[in-house]
Amino acid sequence: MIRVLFFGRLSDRAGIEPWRLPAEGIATVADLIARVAARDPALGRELAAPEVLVAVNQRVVSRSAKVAAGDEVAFLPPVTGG
Amino acid sequence: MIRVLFFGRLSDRAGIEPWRLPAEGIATVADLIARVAARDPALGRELAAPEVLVAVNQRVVSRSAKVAAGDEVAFLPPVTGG
Amino acid sequence: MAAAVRIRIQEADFDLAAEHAWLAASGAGAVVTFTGLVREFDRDLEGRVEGLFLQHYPGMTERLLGEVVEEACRRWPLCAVVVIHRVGRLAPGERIVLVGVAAHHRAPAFAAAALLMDYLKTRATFWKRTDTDRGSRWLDLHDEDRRAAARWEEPW
Amino acid sequence: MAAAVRIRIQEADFDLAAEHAWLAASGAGAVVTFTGLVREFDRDLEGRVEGLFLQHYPGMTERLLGEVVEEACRRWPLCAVVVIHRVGRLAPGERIVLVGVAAHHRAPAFAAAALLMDYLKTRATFWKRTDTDRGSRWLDLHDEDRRAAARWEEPW
Repeated sequence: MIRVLFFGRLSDRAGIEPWRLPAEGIATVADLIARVAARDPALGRELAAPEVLVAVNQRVVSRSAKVAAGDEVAFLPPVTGG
Repeated sequence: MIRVLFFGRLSDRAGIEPWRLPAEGIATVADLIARVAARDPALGRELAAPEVLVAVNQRVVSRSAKVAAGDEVAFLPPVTGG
Repeated sequence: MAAAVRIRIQEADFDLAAEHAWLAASGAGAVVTFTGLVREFDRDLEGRVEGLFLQHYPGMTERLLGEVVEEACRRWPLCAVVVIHRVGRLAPGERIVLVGVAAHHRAPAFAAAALLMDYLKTRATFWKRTDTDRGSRWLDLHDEDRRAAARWEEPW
Repeated sequence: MAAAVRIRIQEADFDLAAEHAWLAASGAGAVVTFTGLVREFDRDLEGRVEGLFLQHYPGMTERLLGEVVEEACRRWPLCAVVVIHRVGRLAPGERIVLVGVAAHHRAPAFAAAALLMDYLKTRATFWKRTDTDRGSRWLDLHDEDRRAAARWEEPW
């Protein structure tokens, strides 16, 4: 399984609980986004926005980065701390 | 009378109590410095140092500034607050 | 000597005097603190703020904060650094964040505190939602914050 | 709206939490404080500091501090400013000075606090004598303090 986290405005749509998605057929972040889009097209469009960063196991990566079972993938809209 | 104040290292020599000098014969700051130098030549030399500022009635002035009876004249070595 | 470092993410408020005493105990000559407060008005929504909701990414946030504090310690000789960032629901006027830096001289203390704040605003994984009497919205990063953070990319 | 201003010269220590609460009560979003402490070592005398003696010019100092706070308020939109400077005899580790600035945003709060400190160091009529185990001396202004103050002369 892949653990998927959504923050900020994305959590309004996806919820604050992590999603657990089967890893079968998912090799990259782009694959994962496609899987999310199949379940929720509007959320998929939000994840495709270039200002949304993606972290795999808490490291920011590109959308072509590899994803495998056991990974934690987080979608990060622009941060606003401080 | 003219009230004369000395601060910082000048107060080590002149004391922390204000001096009270008769105003007769004193028209400018330079005259006042000469009067002080007559009483204490070493202190007079210290007052002549260019880094020592002079304030008349709490406003920084040049050594050619006028001084009259009732004025407060202060000699200010470089400040070190904060 | 390595700086003493204290990084905390918490729902509770913090005790400013206690944090300041800890910073001062490092033997520093200068302590600079920045405190961010929930504003009463939202300049984008133009509504009266009823509350602020702060979310973060546990684990990743702590690591990022550790990295930026390390970066500050590489740039300047610091005695002690504290970063406390609150999460959860906050009311107007409440404190959100404390950044405190102790150093032997004031220039590095000011510079490090400013850098830490700029990075907190633009890099650390926090998200803010403002709830006003005209509705709720997740805040966007302001361009001035992007510019403020970018100045640290230049050689110092 | 004019900033709330509090300027004090006193022998007693100050209550940092109380001053901070006063700054925050101005409705600001950002509070920056600078606190200067008596160092344990004197870098010029190279002796262990037994105490610091602080003298000032009563009347003139208050006026100069008022002028520099006014200058800061002309340059930036500030909500509240506090300047507390202690005089008399202080022990190592004791607090000498507090400068606190509250503003809606952090950039003016940082800038105003830095300006106030630079002016305090170079313009206000305070004199410091360090008493160490190797003797006493009245401190000189450091060149870096002159340079720090000079930067505010440039157009901002």
